Amino acid sequence: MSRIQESVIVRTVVRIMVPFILLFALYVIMHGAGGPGGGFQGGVIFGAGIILYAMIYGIDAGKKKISDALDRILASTGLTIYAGTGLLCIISGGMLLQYGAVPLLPDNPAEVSKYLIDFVEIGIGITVSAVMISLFFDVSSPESEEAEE
Amino acid sequence: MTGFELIATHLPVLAVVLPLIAGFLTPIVGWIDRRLPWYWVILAMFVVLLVTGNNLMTVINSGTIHYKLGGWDPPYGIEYVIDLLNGFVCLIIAFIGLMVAIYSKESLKREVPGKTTPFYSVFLLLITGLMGMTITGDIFNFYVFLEISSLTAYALIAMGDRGDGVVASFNYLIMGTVAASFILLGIGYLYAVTGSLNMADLQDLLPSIYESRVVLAALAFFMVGFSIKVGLFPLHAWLPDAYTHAPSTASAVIAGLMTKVGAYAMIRFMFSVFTPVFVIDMTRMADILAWAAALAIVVGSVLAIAQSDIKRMLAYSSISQIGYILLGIGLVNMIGVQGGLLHILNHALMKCALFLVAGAIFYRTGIRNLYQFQGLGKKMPVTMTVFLIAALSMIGVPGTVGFTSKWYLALGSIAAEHWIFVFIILLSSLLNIVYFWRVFDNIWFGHPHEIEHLQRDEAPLSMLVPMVILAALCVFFGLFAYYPLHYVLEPLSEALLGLGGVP
Amino acid sequence: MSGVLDIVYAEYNYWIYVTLMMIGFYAMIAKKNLIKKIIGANIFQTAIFLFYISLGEVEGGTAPILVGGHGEHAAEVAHEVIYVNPLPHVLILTAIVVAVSTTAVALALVIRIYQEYGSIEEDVILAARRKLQPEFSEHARLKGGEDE
Amino acid sequence: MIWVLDITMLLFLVVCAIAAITIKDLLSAIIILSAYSLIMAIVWVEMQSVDVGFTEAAVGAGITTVLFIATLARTEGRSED
Amino acid sequence: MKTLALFVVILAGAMLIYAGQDLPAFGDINSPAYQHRMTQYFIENSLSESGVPNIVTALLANYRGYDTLGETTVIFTAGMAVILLLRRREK
Repeated sequence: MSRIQESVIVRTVVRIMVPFILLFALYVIMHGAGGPGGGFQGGVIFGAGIILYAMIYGIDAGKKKISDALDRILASTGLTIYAGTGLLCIISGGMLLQYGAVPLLPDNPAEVSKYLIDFVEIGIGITVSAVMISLFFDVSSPESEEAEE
Repeated sequence: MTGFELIATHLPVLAVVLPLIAGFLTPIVGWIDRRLPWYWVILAMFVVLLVTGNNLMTVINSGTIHYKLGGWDPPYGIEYVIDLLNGFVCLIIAFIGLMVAIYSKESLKREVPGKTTPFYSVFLLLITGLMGMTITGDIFNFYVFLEISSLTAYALIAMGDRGDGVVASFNYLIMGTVAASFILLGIGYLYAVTGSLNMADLQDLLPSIYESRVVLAALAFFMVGFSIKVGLFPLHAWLPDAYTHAPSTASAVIAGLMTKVGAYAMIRFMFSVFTPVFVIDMTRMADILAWAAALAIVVGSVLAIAQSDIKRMLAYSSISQIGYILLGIGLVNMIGVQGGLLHILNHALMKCALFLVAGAIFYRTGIRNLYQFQGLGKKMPVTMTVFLIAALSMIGVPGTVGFTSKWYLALGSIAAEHWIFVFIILLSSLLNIVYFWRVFDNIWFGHPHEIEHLQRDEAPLSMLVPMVILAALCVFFGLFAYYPLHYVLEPLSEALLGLGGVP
Repeated sequence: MSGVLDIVYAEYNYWIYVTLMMIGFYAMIAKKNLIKKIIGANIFQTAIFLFYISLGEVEGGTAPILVGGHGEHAAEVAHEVIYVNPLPHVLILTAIVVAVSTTAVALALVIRIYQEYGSIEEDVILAARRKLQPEFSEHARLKGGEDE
Repeated sequence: MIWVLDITMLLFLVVCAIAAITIKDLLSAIIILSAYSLIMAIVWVEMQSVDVGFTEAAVGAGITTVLFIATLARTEGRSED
Repeated sequence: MKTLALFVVILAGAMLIYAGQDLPAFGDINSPAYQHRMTQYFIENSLSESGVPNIVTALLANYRGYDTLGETTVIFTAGMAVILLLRRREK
C-alpha cells in the first residue's frame, strides 16, 4: 500500500530480522532469572516482532500467522499457566503461589521455585505477547472489524 | 488434611482468585457456546457469594483472618487481611454482583448485542478488581487492583449509548488516571519515609514521623485521589455522564459498587494506615471530610431535581448519597460511623435496585425521560413497586433501611454537636421527596398517552427476580437493622475509633 | 552559594520530577486535544516512576543482580557489594505495565470517539453533542455553572 | 563529573516533555514522547535499575509509540493546541 | 479553564515541593526505605529462597508474585477492553 510496504529492501530485511527478534524475545523471557529481562520484556519484544511483520506485510498477512481466535486463546492460556501454578501450590499444601511447597524436589525448595519462576515467566510472556498483538490489530485495522471470526 | 479443610484455609484468597480465573476463562467458555457465559457468570458469582459469606461468618466468630500469599511473612510478602470491615464490603460486592449478573441476560441482548462474551469477561474482572481492592492488606497491591477495576469500568461504560458513552468513558478515564496517579504518589511518599508497604507495618512505623511533611502530603494525595474515585462534590464532574450513558447493567454495578469501594478505601486508609489520632486531631482531615460531604449532600440533591433523564437524576442523587456515607465517617463518633457504614449497605441495595428499574423501563419502552413515564404504574406494576420501595428507602421512610442509617447519622451529628448537619440531613430528605415525587406522580397518576398502545407488559422474569430481591432486602434490613448493626457494625466502629484502627 | 548548590545537587532528580509531573498534569486537564491528554498522562505517570526509581538509588550501589554466581559464595559476596534497593524497581515494573494498558484503552476510546464525531478536539465534540441532542444542551446549560 | 551528564539528560527530559505537549503536529509530538521515554530509560539504567530501563525502552519507546501512531492513522494528525 | 488548570497544577506542585523538604536525600544509604528490614532481607535471602540471582525477578515472581498476577490480569483486561470497544459484533 504505502511506499515503505512495497520496498523490496524493507520487505527482505524484515523477513530476515523477524525470526531473530522472536528468538531474542525467547532468550529474554528465559534469561529473566539471571539477568535483566523476564516475561514482560520478552513478551513485549515477541509481540513487537509480529507487529513489525504485520506492519510491512499487511495486517491480513499478520493475521494468517496469528488468528484472532488463537490470539484470544493464547491470552487466556498464559494467565491459566500463572494462576494454575498458584493453584498447584495450594493443592500441594502451601499458600497461593508458594512455589517451595510443590514437591518436585523435596530437598531443595529453592531449586523448585527457580523452575517454577521460569514457568510463570513463560506464562506472562505468552499473555503479554498475545495481548500486544491483539491490541495492535484492533487499534490499527479498520478492516478487522468486518473480518471478525 | 482433608479436601474440605484445604479449601477452608484458602477461602480468603479464593474470593479474589475465583472471579479472576472465571474472568479469563470466559472467552474460552464463550468460544464453546455463545449462550454459556451467562450461566458461567452466575455460577462464578454464586460461588463467590458463598465464599465471602463464609469469610464474614469466620470473622464474626473467630476474629480477623490473615492470609500470607506465597507463604511469606508480612511485610516481606503480600498479606490478605479480612476483618469485619472488608468482610462486610466483600459480601456486598458479591451479592450485588450476583444480582446484576442475573439481571444482565436480557438487558445485554438489547443493549450490547453480539458482544456478551467479552462483556462478561470484563464484568468478572471488574468484580475481581473490587474484591482485590477490598481484601488486600498491602497498599501497592491495592493500587494494582484499583487499576483492574478502573480499566474494566472504562470499558463497560463505553459500551453504552453511542457516542455519549465513549465520551463519558474517556472523561472518566482521564479523571481516573489522575486519581490513580495521586494514589500511586501517596504510596511512594509513604514508602520513602517508612520503607514499608504493608498496612499494619505502616501503622506501626508512621506515628513516630507524624510531624514529617511527607506524611501529610501523602494523606492529602490519598484523600484527593479517593475523592475523585467516589465522586465527592467538587470532583464529581465525571460521574453523572458515566452513570447516565453506561448500559443499564454496567450502571447498576458501577453505581452500586465502585463508589462504595472507594469510600471503603478512604476509611481503610484513614483508620488503618494512618491512625485516628492523626486524621482527627493532628490534621483535622475528618472535619474537612464531614464538611465536604455535607456540601455534596445538598448540591447533589439540588442538581438531581433539575434533571429529566431518570438515570442522570439517579446519578446526581448518588453524589448526595455518597455524602451521607462520608459524613458518617467524618463525624468520627461511634453512632455516626455506624450510620455511615450502614449507609454503604443501604445505598448499594437501593441504588442498584433503582438503576435496574431504570434499565427495565428502558428495556420495555425505550424511554428514559421521566416526564414520559405516565401510566407506567399500570403497565409494569411489579417493577414500579420495586421503584417505590427503593425510592422510599432513599427518602428515609421508617420501615426501610434508609431510615435507620439516616437516623443514626442524625444522632451522630447531635452527639458531635454539629446541629447544622442534622438540618442538612432533614433538608436533603425533603429534596429527595421533591425529586422522587415527580417520578411517582407520573408513574402512578399520569395518563398514559405516550405508551398507550402497550398492554400490561412486565419486564422478563430474569430481570424481575433480582429487583424484587433487592427491594425485599431494603425492607428486611429496615425492619431488622439489628443484625448488621449488632454483629458487624458496632464492634467494627469500636475497633475503628478505639484502638487505633482495625486489629 | 555552595550550600544552595548542594541542595540542588542532592535533590535534582526531585526537582525534575516535580517539573515533569506538573507538565503532564497540566496537559491532562488543560489541553483540548484528546491525544494530547493521553500524552500528558504518559508524562505524568513516567514522572512518578522517576520518583520511585530515585528512591531506590543508593550512592555507589550496583544493579540488584547478585554477582559471584550461585551457592554458598553468594551470601558472602552480597555483604561486600552495595546493591541499590530492588523493591521500587519491582513496583515500577508493575506500574509501567499498568500505564501502557491504560494508554491502550484510552487510544481505543479516542478511535471510537473519532468514529462517532469525526474529531478529536474536545470543544468540537461538545458542539456536535449539543447539535445531536436538544436535550443535552439543556443539561449543559444547567451544568454550565459548576463545570466550566 | 558524571553528574553534569545526569543533569543534562534530565533537563533534556523536561525539554522533551514541554515540546511533546506544545507541538501542534501530533506525529511529531508522539515521536518526541518516544524520545522522552528512551531518555528516561537511559536515566533509569544509569541509576542501576536495569530491568525497569529495559522495560521502559521496550514498552514506552516501542509499543506505546506504535499504538499512538496506529491511532493517528485512523484519526487526524493535527491538534488545535 | 486554562487558568483554573494552571492553578490546580501549581497547587499540586506546591504540595510536592512543600513535602520535598522532608524527603530523604537522593542516594542516601541511611534512607528509611533502604534501612527497613525488608531491603536487607531481600538482598541476602533472595538467592537461597528463590534460586535466582536477579533480585528484581525474585521479588517480582516470588515475594510479590501476587502483584505480578494482578499485573498480568491488567494486561489481559486491557486486551479484553479493546476487543470490546473496537471489534464489531460476533455473528
